[in-house]
Amino acid sequence: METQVLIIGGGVTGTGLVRDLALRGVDCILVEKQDLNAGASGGNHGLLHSGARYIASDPAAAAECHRENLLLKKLAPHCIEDTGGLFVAVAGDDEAYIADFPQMCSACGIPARPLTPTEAREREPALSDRIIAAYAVDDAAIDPFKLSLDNMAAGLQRGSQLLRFSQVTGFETHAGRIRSVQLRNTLTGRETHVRADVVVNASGAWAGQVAALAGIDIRIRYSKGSLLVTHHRIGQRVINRLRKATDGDILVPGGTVSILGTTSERCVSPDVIYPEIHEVDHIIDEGSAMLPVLANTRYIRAYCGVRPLISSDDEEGDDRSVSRGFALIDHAESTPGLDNFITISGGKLTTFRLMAEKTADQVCRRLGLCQPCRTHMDPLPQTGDARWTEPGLTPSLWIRQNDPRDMLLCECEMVPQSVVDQLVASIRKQGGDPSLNAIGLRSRIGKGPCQGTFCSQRLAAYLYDRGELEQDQGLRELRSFMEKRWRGQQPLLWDISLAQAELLEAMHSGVFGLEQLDKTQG
Amino acid sequence: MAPNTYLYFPGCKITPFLPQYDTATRAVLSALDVRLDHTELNCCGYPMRHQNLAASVLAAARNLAIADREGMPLLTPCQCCYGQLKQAAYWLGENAALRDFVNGQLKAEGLLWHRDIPVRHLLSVLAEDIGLAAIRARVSRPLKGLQVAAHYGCHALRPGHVVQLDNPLAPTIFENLITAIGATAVEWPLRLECCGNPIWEKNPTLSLKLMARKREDAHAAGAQVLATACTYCQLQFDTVRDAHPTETESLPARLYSQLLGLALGLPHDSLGLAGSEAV
Amino acid sequence: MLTSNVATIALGICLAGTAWRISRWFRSDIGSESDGLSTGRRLAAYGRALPRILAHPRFWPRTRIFLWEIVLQGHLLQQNRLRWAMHMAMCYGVLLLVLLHALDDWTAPVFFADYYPTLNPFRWLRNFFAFLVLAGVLGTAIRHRTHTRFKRIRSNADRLILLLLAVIIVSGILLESSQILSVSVFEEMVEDYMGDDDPDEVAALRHYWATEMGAALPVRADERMDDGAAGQMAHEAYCASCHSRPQTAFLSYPISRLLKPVAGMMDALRIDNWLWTLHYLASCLALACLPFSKFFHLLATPVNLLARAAGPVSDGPRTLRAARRALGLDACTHCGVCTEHCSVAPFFQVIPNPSILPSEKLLGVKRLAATRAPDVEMALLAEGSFTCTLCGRCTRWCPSGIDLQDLWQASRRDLIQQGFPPFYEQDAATASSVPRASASTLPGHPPLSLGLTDRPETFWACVQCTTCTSVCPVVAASDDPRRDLDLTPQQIMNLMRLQLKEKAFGCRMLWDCVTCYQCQEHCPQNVKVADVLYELRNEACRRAMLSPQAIAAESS
Amino acid sequence: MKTVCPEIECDLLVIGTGMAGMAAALFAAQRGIDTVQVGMTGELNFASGLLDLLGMHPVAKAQIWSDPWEGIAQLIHDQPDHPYARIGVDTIRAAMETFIGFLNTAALPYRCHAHQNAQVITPVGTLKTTYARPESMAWIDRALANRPPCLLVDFPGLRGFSAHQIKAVLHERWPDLRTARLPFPGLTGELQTERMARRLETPVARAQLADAIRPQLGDARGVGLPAVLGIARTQLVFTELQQALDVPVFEIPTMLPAVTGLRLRECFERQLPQMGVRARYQQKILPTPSLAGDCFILKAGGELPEVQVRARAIVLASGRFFGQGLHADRHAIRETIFNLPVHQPADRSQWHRKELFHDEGHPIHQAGLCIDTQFRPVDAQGRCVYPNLFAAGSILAHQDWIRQKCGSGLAIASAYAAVQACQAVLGQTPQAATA
Repeated sequence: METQVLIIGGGVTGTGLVRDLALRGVDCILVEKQDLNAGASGGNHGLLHSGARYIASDPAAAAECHRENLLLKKLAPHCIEDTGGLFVAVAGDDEAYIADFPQMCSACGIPARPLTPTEAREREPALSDRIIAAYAVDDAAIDPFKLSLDNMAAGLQRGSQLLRFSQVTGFETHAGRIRSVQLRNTLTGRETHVRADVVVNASGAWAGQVAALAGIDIRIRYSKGSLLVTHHRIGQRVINRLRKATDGDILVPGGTVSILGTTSERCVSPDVIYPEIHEVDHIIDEGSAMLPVLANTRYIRAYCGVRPLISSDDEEGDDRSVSRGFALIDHAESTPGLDNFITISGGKLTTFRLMAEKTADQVCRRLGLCQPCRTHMDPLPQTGDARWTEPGLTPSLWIRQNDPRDMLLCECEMVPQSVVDQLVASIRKQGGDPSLNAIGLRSRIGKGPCQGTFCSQRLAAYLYDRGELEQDQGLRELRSFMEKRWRGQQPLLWDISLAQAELLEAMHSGVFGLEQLDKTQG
Repeated sequence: MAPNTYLYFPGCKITPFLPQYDTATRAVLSALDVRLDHTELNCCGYPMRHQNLAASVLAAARNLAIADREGMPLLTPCQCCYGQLKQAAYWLGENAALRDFVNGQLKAEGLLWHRDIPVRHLLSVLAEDIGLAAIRARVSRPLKGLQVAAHYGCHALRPGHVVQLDNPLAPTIFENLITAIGATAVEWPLRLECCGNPIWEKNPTLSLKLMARKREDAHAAGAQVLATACTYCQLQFDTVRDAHPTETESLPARLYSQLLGLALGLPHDSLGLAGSEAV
Repeated sequence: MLTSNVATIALGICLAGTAWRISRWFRSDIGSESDGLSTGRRLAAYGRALPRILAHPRFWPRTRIFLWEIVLQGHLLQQNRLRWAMHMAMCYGVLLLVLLHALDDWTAPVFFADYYPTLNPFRWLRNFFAFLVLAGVLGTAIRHRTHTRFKRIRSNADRLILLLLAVIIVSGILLESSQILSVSVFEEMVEDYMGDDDPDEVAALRHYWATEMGAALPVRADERMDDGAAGQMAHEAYCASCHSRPQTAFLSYPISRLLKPVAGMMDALRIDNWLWTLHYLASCLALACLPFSKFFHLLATPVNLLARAAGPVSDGPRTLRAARRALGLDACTHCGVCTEHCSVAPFFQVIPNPSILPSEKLLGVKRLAATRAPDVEMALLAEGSFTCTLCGRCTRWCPSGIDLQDLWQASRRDLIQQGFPPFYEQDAATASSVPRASASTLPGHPPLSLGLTDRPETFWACVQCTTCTSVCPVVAASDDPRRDLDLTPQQIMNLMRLQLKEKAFGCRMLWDCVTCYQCQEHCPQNVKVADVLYELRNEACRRAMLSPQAIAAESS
Repeated sequence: MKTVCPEIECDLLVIGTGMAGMAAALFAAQRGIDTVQVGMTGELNFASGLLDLLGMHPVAKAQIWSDPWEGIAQLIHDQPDHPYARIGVDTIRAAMETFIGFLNTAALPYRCHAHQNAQVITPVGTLKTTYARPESMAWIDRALANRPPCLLVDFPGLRGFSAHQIKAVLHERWPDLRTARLPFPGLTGELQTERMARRLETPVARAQLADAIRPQLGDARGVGLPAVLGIARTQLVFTELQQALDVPVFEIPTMLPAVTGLRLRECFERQLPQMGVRARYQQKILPTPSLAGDCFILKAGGELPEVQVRARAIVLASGRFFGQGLHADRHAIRETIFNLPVHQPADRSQWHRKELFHDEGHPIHQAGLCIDTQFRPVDAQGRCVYPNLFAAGSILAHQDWIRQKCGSGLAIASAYAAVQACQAVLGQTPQAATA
């Protein structure tokens, strides 16, 4: 295989870059060792920052955020729920910071409108009565899955390619250039090579590992952040704690749920990460100071992502003090120098487009092209591929269509067979296999309160009936799907969720005996 | 000691549409030395529950408050009325805003709702207040060999912890009453299901289907007669009799009051039974 | 003469109006029973039926009972003696006044050879009848203010009628009072009957009338010489055949004593003439109004009571039903007895739609029969109409013997035809063509719901086990629930959980739920499935009575 | 006119209406003990309807036992804390025999081999080891041994049950399977097993089903169907269908909740009250009962107390978290009614493993009530908490019924042992002597 640009990493940056380059007429292949948004792009708040969170730690990034915020609201409105946001301080919070807040905001050009505590509570009745200060800002909720899928779809439409489950296993370098990239299919183990004029390392938290394959040392700090999904939506706006950024201080509504986060914990590897129980407890305790309802609500799921922070020398400080600006490294200047290898890392979901633009500029320089960027002008087209991740959309369409033959496979989120059919077709079109996990990623299946207890087997049986699964392949996928869901459930198992998990185990282990797969029987 | 005077609450439907229930109930209760007192009460509120909870609860509460003023427990032979009166009392107990509103309205008439106003269904009065033993002792013509399918109505049975008639999933009160009059209570799986009457006007097809399921089930279990203790259930079964006259012979529905009256040896006309309707 | 013309016109209006009202019995169609039958055919049917009714063996024995009811108002007597007394007083007061006073020219000679209105016992009787009417009117007015649970429902038409009655009676009494006092009238009479006879005799008579007959004649000192015997003789000679002593007019006479100080002025202005005109015109007005007001019940109610001898309306032949219903509507006196006994009246305390109350609903049905305009009023009538439980109590209590039960059932059919189905069939699809009302949502109302659907905790515990759907008898009885019911109970719960409440409205499961509580009883997680469905129904009903704009405003 | 909560008295109060509670009430009734049973029925809806005795031990090795009694002997040896060790093999055997005997007389026949576990096909196509299974599933064992050509039938609309899936998964073990997807008689669209089962209780639907299957039979020597062959009249539906098709028919369990569990529930709900158990279903025992002399005073009801129960002894079979016998908040696990000491891991981080299907199973399942030899809950020091409070079923500690596949056996046998122990205690008290 050959291409002009090979992009490693299917997160928002990678897919954003695909579209950016595709709009400039550049041919690309995106390789992803798992599936789209498997890393930090899928493990974040889904928050389109107003920038106000970074006014103290990184005023430049804050201003950058605000510009991108306004741009994305204009260009990709279908990915965004423009909720607006609040910053609220609770009695006992740092008074000096509260006092400086408006001034810091205006210094960064970020509008922040003061509200009295009463006004704030009128807008968000769930707020604590211990609120002492509040500001309204331009925060919004953004769907990173839609963003990636739509960016990728735009790229695919212009001839780019996507290789999922393709892990980079090595680079063949020659004369200070990467000649080809070795790939291995993580499902089949098959090896391939791709020749590319320029290689972009957009693998986020894995950027260090990927660069290391080329013999280049990038020091990346892994900062894990965990988040909780509530059973139902709490509040209409993004609610931030008005204090220096720390744990459990943002609640972002998204469709029918809200997401509470986050933590910041140093971890050694981005590969094996779990939301830990102490993190969960910490987030709940902190969050409930702002919104008391968070102490007793039902949580559906926990998840985490790793923030890739290009390391500074200060190894000991809080990872949040590390700049959230991004790092664009052209490895022509690295040792050993590779003049067609570029790494893009750091940054935030909010600034993904800017990161892609700057990277694409650099790529074009390397390719000797001078096509200008278009992503700051052209609206992001909405595609069917991405729509099914939107909470509440499938039930609405299902009810509207009112086709008595179209049965629900997932009752919690009301995902019908027809949606699965469309997803299967779209995954096939992209050259992939429609596994349970792939369908889960692209829809709301398994994301409701039952966390796959019932829908997983309904989906498996349906795929068997469609001829998509053979032999005991479905059982393996069932097991893997359940394990994926379990990751998010495991730290949240108390009260009702624990009862639900008991039912889940009674069925999947007690009756189906899925734990015995691959083990000798009898 | 159980009271032997009750404030009689026949509900709206019995007088115009099922007068035999009224006749038979009065006859058997009188034969069992229970006194019924009468005063004008209003709708139990059940029909309004679909439309407006507050209005339905107010109507129920007014009846309860009148019973309290009269110092007697309410006795109703209708299961929908019973269920509604119990439900209303439950919600009034649960919801202070509703309670304040209702008592505010009742005050104008010098009435007051409170938690401890007793409501009894005919079946409970017979089985518990009068007692199975007492009934057995008074039976002069036991209905020997008659296979009776007890048709529990829904609203008196569920939600169990609200209406508190009997165990909502495994009730026995009706079967006990049937055996007490010498008949045999048949076991039938769908005995606790809905007769279909609540949607009779909205969706007659579905309503009849619901009933047909039940009738088939009772028939398959060997029942010769369905026993009801609810205005609406009996009306539903009578509706089908009117719609499909031939089916009558296979499985008629009779009010328990009528069966009891027969066993007590009361004359047919005092039970609202035509001579041909004897079982 | 102007006055007699007025009377003739009034009588004409009365007769024409009555004919018109009666003709309506054969023109209006309630319950769509007479669909396709012309007025002529209906009249003919009635004509054919009438001999049969009259010849019916049960008619005459029953009619005796009804005569007792009509004449003695036995129905009312059993219910409330005070009301009975008031109604009887008004009813018979008016009737006898009409008979013995207004129509005295025709009626009096039948009974008495030498009738004269100022003779006793007529004088006394007239006062007595007036007293009866006044007492009835006054009592009713007081009762209206104090005695009923539903005071608000009195219509202005009712008040005007009471007022008109009061005006006629009061003007009559005052007229008599002024005539007793009037010097001019005395002078005219003397002129007419004594001519220019002996002035002493006139003086004696004058003296006698001033002292004994209450006239406001100045009595001069010199006349006191007379012992009065001459006056009495003159009186007996000239007056007594026509004039009894006015003291028997126990209402007018005392009033005339009170008015004596201003008698001169009154006489100067000839107030008596004015009062006479007022009295006369008011009476004519009443006569003209008779067929157009509830006075018409004087005719319609007895007819209705007689017609009832044929049994309930629905038992009668189809051709006659509509006419009997229209007759029933006319027979209503708006007395409110039905409302007092209405089983669903308490609902009115929460939903301030007067059409819930039978006495008011009947006005709506009258309107429905007359206009058939699908407007807000009709929407309100429909709401009230479908609230009725058809317990039949109104029919049992109605003093006018109206088969109200039948009217309610018949008018429901009409309402459905007009596009006002019962609440459970009002969904988004039908609602758009139907005007909305907002009676259910007047301010100051208690919370309509327990708020289950809006509280996320309601659905927290759901483990998605589908038990609610599995045990649902409605789902079980359906061959294809999605086709027949749109959504299963579990799916509705999930819509609520997903905060997509809007999507549940209009789904058939909502109204096909039999409320058997199987789902709620069996839910292992204690989700209040049935209560939620109830609440959604409440909400759907509330919305059915809202304008689309109001709904949009709410959901934004 | 204050209404008071009426009081009922009994010798034994069984708390719980799952498998253990039903078994305890059954055994007590059989022994003539005056019994009241309280509980929210529903747990049995979630039972598979298979009576597992012991399938797997040790869990980590996933060792499956073809002779459950051997397995139990090994288990007792390896885990002396396991409730089975307290019960003893003989009692377990007696309990199972009694229980299955009861079901057989109650028109819900179960089949088992004295010394051998059986296998059934699960809805995902795996094989499950169990001890006794409904007669309608008994043929599977023989079929698995002989592998005759068979027809697997499924129905469009019954979600989560695919004959095709079962065939694909079983392909290597049983190659000669064919599938047929047939419309379910009289029903279209989404199907619920309970609804299907009730339909098949009508003769018309049974005949239609047989007529639909017959042309598909071909050389098939057996027909497998999802477990929807009736609820109260399973036996009738099953034998009639078998006669109509003239080949053996077998049921394959469906996803939970399944009618196989519902059959058990309805059977107990029907039979126990007839046997004299005063069943108060859909009520629960409200927390913190009190003691009056030797008796417990407890309140039972929905949200509010409806009745006061005076009980001389109690068998607590209230289940685990799903049954609400145990409750966990973020910090600890607690027993919900008596606040009994619960054996549990030190903190929440040790409740569950990070992998759902971890070899060792999750430690939280080992949490529960520790008991003495008389099946009475004990505190941390091993002292019995109440002399007349016994515990049975999944609430007991030191077991993992899901992984060990011993749920029903544990429930039934511990209920048997607890009732036995309870009878001994009741027998000693003077009331019983005079009664």
